[in-house]
Amino acid sequence: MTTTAEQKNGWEPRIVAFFCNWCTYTAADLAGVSRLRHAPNARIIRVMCSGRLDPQFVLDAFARGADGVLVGGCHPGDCHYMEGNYKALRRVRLLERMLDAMGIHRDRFRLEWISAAEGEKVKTTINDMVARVRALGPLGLPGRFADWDREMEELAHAVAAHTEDVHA
Amino acid sequence: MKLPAPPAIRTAAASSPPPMKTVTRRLKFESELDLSFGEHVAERAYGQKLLSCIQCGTCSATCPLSHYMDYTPRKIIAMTREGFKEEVLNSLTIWLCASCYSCTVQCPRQIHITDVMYALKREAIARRFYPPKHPIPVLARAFFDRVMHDGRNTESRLLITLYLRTNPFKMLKEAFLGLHLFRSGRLSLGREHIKGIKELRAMINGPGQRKEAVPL
Amino acid sequence: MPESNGHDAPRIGFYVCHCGHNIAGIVDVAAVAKFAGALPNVVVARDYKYMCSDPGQELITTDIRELKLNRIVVASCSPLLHEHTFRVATEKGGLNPFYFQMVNIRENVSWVSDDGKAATVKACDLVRAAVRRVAVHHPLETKRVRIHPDVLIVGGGISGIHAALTLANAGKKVTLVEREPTIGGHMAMFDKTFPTLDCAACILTPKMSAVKNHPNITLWSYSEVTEVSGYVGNYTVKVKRKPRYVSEELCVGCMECIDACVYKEGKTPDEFNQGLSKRKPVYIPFPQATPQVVLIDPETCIEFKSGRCKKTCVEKCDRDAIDFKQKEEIREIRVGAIILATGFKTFDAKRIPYYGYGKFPNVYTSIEVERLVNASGPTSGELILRDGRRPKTVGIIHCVGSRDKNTNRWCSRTCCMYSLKLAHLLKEHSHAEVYNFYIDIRAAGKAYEEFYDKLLEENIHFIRGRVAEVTDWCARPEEKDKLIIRVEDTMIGVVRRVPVDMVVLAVGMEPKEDAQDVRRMFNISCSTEGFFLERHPKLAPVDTFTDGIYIAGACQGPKDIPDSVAQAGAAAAQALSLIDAGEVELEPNTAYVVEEDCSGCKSCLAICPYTAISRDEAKQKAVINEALCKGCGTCVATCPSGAIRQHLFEDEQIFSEIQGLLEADEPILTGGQA
Amino acid sequence: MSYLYFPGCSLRSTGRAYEESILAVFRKLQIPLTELEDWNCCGATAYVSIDENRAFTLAARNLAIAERMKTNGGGDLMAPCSACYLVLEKTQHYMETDDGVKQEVTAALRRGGLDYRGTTKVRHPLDILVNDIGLDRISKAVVHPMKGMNVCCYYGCQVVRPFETFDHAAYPVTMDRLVTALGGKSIDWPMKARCCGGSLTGTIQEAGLRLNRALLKEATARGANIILTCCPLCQHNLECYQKRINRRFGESLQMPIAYFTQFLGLALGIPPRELGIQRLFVPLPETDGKRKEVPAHA
Repeated sequence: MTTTAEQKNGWEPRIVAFFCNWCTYTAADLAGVSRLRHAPNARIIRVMCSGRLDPQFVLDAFARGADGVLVGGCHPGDCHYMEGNYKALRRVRLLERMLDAMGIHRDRFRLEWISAAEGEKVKTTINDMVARVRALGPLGLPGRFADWDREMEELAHAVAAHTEDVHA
Repeated sequence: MKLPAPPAIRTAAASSPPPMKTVTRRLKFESELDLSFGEHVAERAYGQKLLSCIQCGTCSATCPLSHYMDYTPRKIIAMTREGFKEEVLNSLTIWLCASCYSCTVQCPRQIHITDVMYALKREAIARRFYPPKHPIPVLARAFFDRVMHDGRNTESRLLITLYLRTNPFKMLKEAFLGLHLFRSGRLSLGREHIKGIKELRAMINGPGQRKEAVPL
Repeated sequence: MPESNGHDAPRIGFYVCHCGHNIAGIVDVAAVAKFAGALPNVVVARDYKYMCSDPGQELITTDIRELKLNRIVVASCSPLLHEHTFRVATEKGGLNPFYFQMVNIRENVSWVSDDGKAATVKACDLVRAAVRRVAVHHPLETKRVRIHPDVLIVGGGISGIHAALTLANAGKKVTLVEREPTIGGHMAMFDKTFPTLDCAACILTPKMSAVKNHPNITLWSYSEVTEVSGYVGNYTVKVKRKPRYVSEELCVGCMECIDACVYKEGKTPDEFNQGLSKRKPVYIPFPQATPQVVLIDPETCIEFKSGRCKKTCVEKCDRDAIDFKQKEEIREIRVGAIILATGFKTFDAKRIPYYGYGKFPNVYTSIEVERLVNASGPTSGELILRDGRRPKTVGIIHCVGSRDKNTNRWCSRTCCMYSLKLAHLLKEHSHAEVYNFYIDIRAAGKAYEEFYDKLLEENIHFIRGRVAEVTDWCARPEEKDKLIIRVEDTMIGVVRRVPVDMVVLAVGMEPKEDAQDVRRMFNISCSTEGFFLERHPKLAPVDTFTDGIYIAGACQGPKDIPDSVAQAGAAAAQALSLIDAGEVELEPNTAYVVEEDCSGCKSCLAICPYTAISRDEAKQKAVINEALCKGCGTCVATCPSGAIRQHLFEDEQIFSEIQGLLEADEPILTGGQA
Repeated sequence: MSYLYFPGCSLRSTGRAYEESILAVFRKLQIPLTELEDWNCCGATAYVSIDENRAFTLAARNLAIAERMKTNGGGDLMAPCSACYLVLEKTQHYMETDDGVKQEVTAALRRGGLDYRGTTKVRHPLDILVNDIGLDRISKAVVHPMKGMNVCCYYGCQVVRPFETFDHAAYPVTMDRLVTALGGKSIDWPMKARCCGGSLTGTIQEAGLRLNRALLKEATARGANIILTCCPLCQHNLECYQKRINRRFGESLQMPIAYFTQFLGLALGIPPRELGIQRLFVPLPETDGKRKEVPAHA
């Protein structure tokens, strides 16, 4: 684990978590009721089923500055809507390849099956994910996008200038 | 000359009529306890679970040696948890533990009792909380020295060191057995040692290692 | 009344709840309110001690009227607890109730954080997300559906029996499905019941026949539920009725066929007597079995094995009740509510080899001993051991498969008391010395402690210590041919070896083997131990997360008879309150198709598990049947052209939430802890 | 299948017969063994009493060397001495489960130029012979069925506890299955894995002697004419202190204590001398059940 400049400045990983209403969100409530303290870095968005997870939600979260995205659903076979979690799994597998291609580390995105009874697993999953993302350092896509935009702009200027040269 | 530490084991049947009782104070003041002791030991024994003991006594009942101990393992856990540091570290119990792990596998709270005993032994050795010439710490120390010297341990040499440091007369008692072992080729006096001893010492004595209270 | 057509500029009212110290003890609620007040569209931001209280709700309704609010956000506990409360308050103020969004800063924030600064930052992020989200909420109508008035009860032990009678007496039609050939469950096997020492059969069998004879109860024994579909108020259930090979209508339970069977003696271990006696292929589990109908076990009946039996049973039956050709039947019923009372199984004592169960014949489980001391049991109540001896000393080992992280970590709650009861009965039957080996005696019920006291006065031995092993290793002549119990007497601090003739293992209670299959079928959850999970451990102990499905008895957790009966009554009352309401409101979170965007690609059709989506061939568009849609949103995420949307979980709303969570200018600064 | 072999200090002195019989048996069954290069003492139980992380480091050096040799074609690491077996396993376990241990030990190993990724598997010869090689292959190779051998198998503690890697913690059966496959009769007894006292015979001897007495008496009472062990310290304790136990407690115990590999070797027809049978103090019973009268040690 290396200490980056951001960490010295008090950077903390930002995790967006999409939890299904019936299992994982309930498990997170259970973690609360059981006072299972864990890293404060995850922000939960409730959806009815992990099957509702549109890959765009994940990409949007990264693009807006999330350092990690966690998806929680019912265990295979336990989906409140019979098989929404399988659909989520299929989508996630594709998404993972896409994230690979984009150079986003596998540790930044994670799908976990957490049943309503597994408050403890909410705690360990979040802690583990935060630790891994912390080790990776900030993703900082918004900043990178800004840099790219600037570079593209400069490049465009340069190209424009160059073209003028050629035609001069 | 008497062997210093371990008292002879008396069975109930062999005991003679008890001598006149003397009055001893059994009252314990909180100020005499070390309330941080339990957590301290739990931490050093990778046994954070130590605190979850329910005093069921399975450890004592399964322990093959508990009936020779001054405090049963269950009591040791209770006393550790409650900070009876002096009594625990002075007890014979921790030295009688033969590391058979029966308690560890049967404990309903999955407390690693054997590791707790090791932690207490370390604590006792580090703080010199044992009778002088007690054979077990001496053996541990002698063992340590041997390994630091050669990388391997030659049993004959280890035993000789042990007896010289504790009770040289006992060596004579054991000599017959030694002779037999020697004759049957089961005791070698030659020293085994490894090639990479320099590297081994570097590993063991490196800067990162915890410094013991007593230099080894 | 303010306009609520959703086109107005949002005027948001924000409220953060202290929840006493629960939230305010960690989260700086004043800071959260101040933060929210500065967010766009927020007109008013307040913090209050208890938002769910009447004055708390009053704040919302008054503000809506006076400040012309059109959106409400409350940051308090989990929406699973109080979303409904605040929607009602929103509606009271004159708004559509779905112009409301809730932020969970108790379960998700204050209760799981110990760093106040980090918790406050987290709460602010969540609040910002909710404020953004509520701005794009739309008004919605709730759907109401009628409730079918019949009830299904699964499991005919004491809980199922009690629930069935309660509902039937209230005039509801009940179908009671029991897997075994008779109802009665575990209680029917018990000899006496603690602490009163009532005979179990004497108090149970009247209730069993009441079930059989009740005009409102349909009893399907030897049957199993195989399929459940539908939703609250409208469940369709398939039940498999296993063949008994004896007509239930014709058989009168005279049992002459049993006497007539070509087998003179029983050869098969008798399930009801825990294998301590043998039964014939044609049998009735016990004399008072309900229904009073015999059954034939095709595994052992000669007619089924070879087809060449003399069929003396058929000859004997003057009602022609025996029917070797009987087939399994599948029945379908419709019900509005379901009560699960599927019970428990006892811990398999072989899992602890230290106690020698299965190795030493004189080691018994407690349930075996119940049969052994029972007058209608295998030895007619005589205490004769497997090896023919009568015990002079008995050791009862408590907590076998309970309070043990190597097996089951929970306390089974009943073993202390039934061990005391068995100690009393064993002493009464045999005048033996009886030892109890316990960790703690838990006698917390009404008149339980008094019972313990009685046992102490009977001079039963109580040794506080968990037994390490039962062996036949004898170290002294007097220990010869005995079972040696090795235990630390922790009160005295000495290890003891207690030689006994009989060992009783007080086995704990476990979830049924197929609890996981059952919960999947009924779409409910299990706790980590595998017992069915209640909706709330304190306030909704018989509800589940699936509306219209209730749980009662030991399927929810270890319970004794009084608690099971109380819970069964509660479950019946819950079912009753659902049914008598006549109809139920459904969450309007269904999916819908925006026709002009639909390309008619049919991707969504296969994805819906409820076949709620079809294709309008004329229009070449997808159509969603709102009545069938349950609102999972999987089709929404699947639709390639974004034509399917979901009420309450619109893409726009979720994107707003993501944006709100992450638009902090500065990275989250916390105390640097994780 | 080939294995790396970690003899440990005992097999080079008191446990010499164990080593001789292991090597002979493995040769006979054509299972290649390679001695771990420049292995060092595992640290045994004594070392942990001084400093746990140093003890783990000591053991981890062997695991690291084994890992290096494994990548070059070596197999699992076989440790016949129960104490070595457990210490190596325990080190492996704590390095897997405790980050603190892992960091300290990894750093220590690096100081000595070693690296350990955690892939070494520690195995006991009993586990290897019965579960890898298999009783089928072994029983086919038997030339002298061990008829008349009434065996109490004694597993001791540390081969099964606390990890129960290949058998139950208190009621193991692996060795009994082997004995049956070799034509001997295995006797079920409650002390299969009850402690022999380990090094207590050398330190708090009275307690050690009593433990061994109980074991020997129970085996005798159950009609055993031999006890088999799979640990050099158990063998030493049970065998060498018999005379002293008899004197101290007025018993007349005379029980041969052999290594299970010696027993296996005899069944496979390996000459007794190659198995170190001559090093035993109490002679083995003949396979027809008779026993030669030879005085035990002093």
